[in-house]
Amino acid sequence: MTTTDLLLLGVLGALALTGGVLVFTLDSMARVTFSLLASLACAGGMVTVLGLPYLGVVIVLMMVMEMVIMAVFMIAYMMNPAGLMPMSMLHNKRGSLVISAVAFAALVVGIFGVSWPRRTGARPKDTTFQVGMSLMGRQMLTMVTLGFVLLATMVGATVLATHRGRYDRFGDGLDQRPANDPAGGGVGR
Amino acid sequence: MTFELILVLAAGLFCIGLFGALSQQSIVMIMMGIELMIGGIIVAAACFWHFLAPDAPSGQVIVVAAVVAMAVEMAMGFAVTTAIYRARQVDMTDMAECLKG
Amino acid sequence: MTEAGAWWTLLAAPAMLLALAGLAAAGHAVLAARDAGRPVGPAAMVRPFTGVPRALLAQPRRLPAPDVLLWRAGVITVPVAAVLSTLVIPFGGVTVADLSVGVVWFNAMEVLTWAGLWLAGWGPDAAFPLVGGYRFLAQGLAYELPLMFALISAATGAQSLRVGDIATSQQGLWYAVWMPVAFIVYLAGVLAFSFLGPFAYPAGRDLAGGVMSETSGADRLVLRAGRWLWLAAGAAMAVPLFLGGGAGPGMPAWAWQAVKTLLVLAALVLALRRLPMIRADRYVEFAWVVLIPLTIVQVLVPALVDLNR
Amino acid sequence: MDVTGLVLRAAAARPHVLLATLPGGTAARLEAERVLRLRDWPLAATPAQADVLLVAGPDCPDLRAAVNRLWQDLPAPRALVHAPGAGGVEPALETGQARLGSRADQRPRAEEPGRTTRGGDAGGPHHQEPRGGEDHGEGHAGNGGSHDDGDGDHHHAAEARHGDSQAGPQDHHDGPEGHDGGNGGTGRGHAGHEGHGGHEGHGGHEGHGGHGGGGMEMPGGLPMADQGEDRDGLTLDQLHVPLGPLLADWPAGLTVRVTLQGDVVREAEVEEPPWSDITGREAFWVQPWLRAAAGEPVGVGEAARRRAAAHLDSLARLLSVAGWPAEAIVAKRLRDDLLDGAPGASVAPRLERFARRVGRSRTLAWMTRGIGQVSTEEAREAGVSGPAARAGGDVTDRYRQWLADIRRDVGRLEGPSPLRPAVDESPRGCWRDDDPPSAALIALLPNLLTGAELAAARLIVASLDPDPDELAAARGTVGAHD
Repeated sequence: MTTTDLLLLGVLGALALTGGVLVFTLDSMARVTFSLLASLACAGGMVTVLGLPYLGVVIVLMMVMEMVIMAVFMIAYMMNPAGLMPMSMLHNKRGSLVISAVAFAALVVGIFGVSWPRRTGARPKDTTFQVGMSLMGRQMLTMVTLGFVLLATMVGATVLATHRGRYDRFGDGLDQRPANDPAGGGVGR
Repeated sequence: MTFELILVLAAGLFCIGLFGALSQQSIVMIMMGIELMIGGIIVAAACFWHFLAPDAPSGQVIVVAAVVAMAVEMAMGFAVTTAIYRARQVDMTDMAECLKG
Repeated sequence: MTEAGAWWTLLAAPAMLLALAGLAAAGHAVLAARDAGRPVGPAAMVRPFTGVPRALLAQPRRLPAPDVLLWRAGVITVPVAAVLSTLVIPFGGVTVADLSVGVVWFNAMEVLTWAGLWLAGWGPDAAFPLVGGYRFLAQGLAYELPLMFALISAATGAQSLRVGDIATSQQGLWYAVWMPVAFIVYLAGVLAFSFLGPFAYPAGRDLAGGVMSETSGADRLVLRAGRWLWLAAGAAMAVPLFLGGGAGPGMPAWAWQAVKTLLVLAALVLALRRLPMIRADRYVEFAWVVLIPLTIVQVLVPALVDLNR
Repeated sequence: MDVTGLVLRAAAARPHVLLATLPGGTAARLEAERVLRLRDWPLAATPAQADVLLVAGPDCPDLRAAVNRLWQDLPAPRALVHAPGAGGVEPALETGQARLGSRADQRPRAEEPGRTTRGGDAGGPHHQEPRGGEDHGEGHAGNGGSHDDGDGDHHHAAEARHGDSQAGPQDHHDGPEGHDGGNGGTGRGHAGHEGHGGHEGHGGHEGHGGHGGGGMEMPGGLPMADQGEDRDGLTLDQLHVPLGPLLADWPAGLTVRVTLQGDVVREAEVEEPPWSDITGREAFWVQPWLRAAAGEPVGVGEAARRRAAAHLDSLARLLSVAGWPAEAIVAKRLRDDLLDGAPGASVAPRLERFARRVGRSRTLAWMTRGIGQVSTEEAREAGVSGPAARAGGDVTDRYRQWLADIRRDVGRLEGPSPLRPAVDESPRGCWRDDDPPSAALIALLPNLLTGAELAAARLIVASLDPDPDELAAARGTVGAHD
């Protein structure tokens, strides 16, 4: 690791932690969402610096899309999303604080207590190639599982979130054309 | 030393997320906490890969799996929130305690 | 082969991008002058740039309860992301940062405009900009996936995510020729992420300017510059991805690349005047039902070619 | 010669103009659009984008407050000018540009109270326009420093970011205390520019269903937005937004109060035309019919010319709203040429090209398909008689009908026979003094707009394009006859 890398890791790490803390201290939901975005984007940056450019950049890409969509839902479902009226949304603050502090302490003790093994092997020239070959080779089962999980999520989430089924759209006999929609789509109707 | 420090940082992210997930009332805020926890896991996995076993691709596969977990958690979380909200105008866990609807 | 550029390329790349964006804006102004029945000439080209001193002078907009921090952040994100996206584009064999994942980098920077425009719409705390910001998200959901598949087609054809490799792998036959769907979808994506012309939905006139409606002065200048910078960046990226980079007979690589970039840019400027605004409520369905399957099939083509090589 | 002065003049080389058309100001608006097009001064859509506010049309006391609000929202350097009629447009624009460029020595200093008023906003001696000048100061008496304005004046605290999934209501309340803030300055703190549509929410906010705390102190002393049932069952917040009366690409003087949930119109209500005083308002587009009805001899050719120009004006507005500025400017140019008296033969080829491009555009048809359905029978029942009734269908059918009508009319520009106002259709339908065609079009709006998305709602209004001037003209003639 070069000095630049170390410096980058330090800065990104500090920013990630700051962003994380801000998520639960700010009032405005938009700011909350975007501090979470900043935090996770910094995590993606750290992954890049650690030698995984593909995964790092993909994390940044995905987090931006995800957080922007998240902002939409945040603002739709939260009361007072602009944070113009400060209010506490916590319950059992002390308990949570104790639990997470204990967890942190335990993790730190573990980190410094364990005698970690020495580094084995050398870094491959192209880490993107490494992950690709492994996902399409020895880890194929992982990839297939992830694929099915994603498919199930798509179907499940859509079913949960829609409140109009085909009987609402096409009538009881499914023969009503054009479909009874509040607004037309771009294809067909 | 860098290795341990990065792990501490990852633990920090994880525990901030844990605090949020435990203490927040709103479902969406809880999801934010979980996202942060997964973010910590990602950093830790990348760190392990880099410092312990760069020749083994499993470290990277963990990162991929964590990223997928994030996406799934988001999608399902919002779908469930939308469904609950539509049914009962509730977006807080305390009010959704009774899931009998 | 491409090589990483010296430190000065870090300054040259934004300057070139700015020049390209300026040319596009000037060309657009000339076409507008022709349509409006004004004399077409050098004066018409320079007219849009009189907005620069005007913008620097104007007072910033004051609104009752804006979120200035997020507003500014959003406005600045758009042009900055456009400039950052060009870092991976090789020009005459030199790249500012020759990333091994250049295509993904470009895509990630382009997605940053989602955040930027949404914030620019949220910040002023007024109805029309906010609707504009949300409109860009709807538009993003429509154009992004086809665009990603278009980028993946080129990367699959070259078996590399490095932009330089993609350019050099097209010897003899441009990807635009045998991946026409990907090329067209990519160009539509360029118009969409620069929210110009048919994809000006977030900044539509029916919203009195949408995300731009409450910005004034320097903020407005930056946001408008961001649009044209993105158009220029998209045109510049199209050349290594689909048009063989700097390859060509007779002229040095940089000259060919400049010529091709200008041609793509001219085509984009012409196209953005020829179409009315496409609303996302119609386009989303079209993109998901027609474009995504088409682009997936398009990705299959280079994949099969690779397997048989 | 200071640098600031130079920069000021450079900046004033191509001012952006916000055109506020008052009722009866159609002629002035057309002239202004023509001049701006030829000078390449862009037409701004909101005050934030503008340098010059050009008020076109005879002074209208009922809209003074709205104009004033626009003016307050213009960022400095700025100028306000008034052109009561078509003749006043050029000089007014000249004055505006001169004022912008010469602001160097007028830059207000807080310690020079006299100057402050002049350089700033309020109506001092600075505004020489005949009638519109004095009222600009009203409502913000405490104007201290003009340009370093009111950071401390955020009374309005648009609370309701509280939102919904599409267009979180941003209620810029004109709170009761909103206008007496100590040094409101240019009044940027004064929120809603109601006149410009879309920014001010008000009404029905007490109560805020279920969210927040009833007794809690609200930001800026404002209650939260109401919620209500909506299309998607998500109980989104409601935002009350007035569209008009001075919105860009909108019938001048028409105000539609819409209740938005997301960007879906839940309810639409057309406000009674606000103006009480109708003297001096001319209904530009139906002038030939009015004159013929009054007994003057008017040729069919002149009426056809006016009708074609009116349709081109409506088309330009529709294309602008539909986001096709390149063709909108072509339509405006054709319109101006027709009104200039260009012979049909010189206009026809360009018109053909334009009609082909727009009429056959699949994209435009795709975007406007199925929006604002009004069948011929429904339209006739509602009393609509013009192209909107003959088209009988959605927005696509209506603009194609306009195109067909324009092509027919351009062939008849030289018709010598006298105009029979009862038989020959005026631009928006058969002219009747007691029931002008625009009244029926306006009456159609609430039903059509309900359930439409904001973009579709704008398209619907633009595709019917009622002309509020006709209402005033009808009232004027009816009054004269009684």
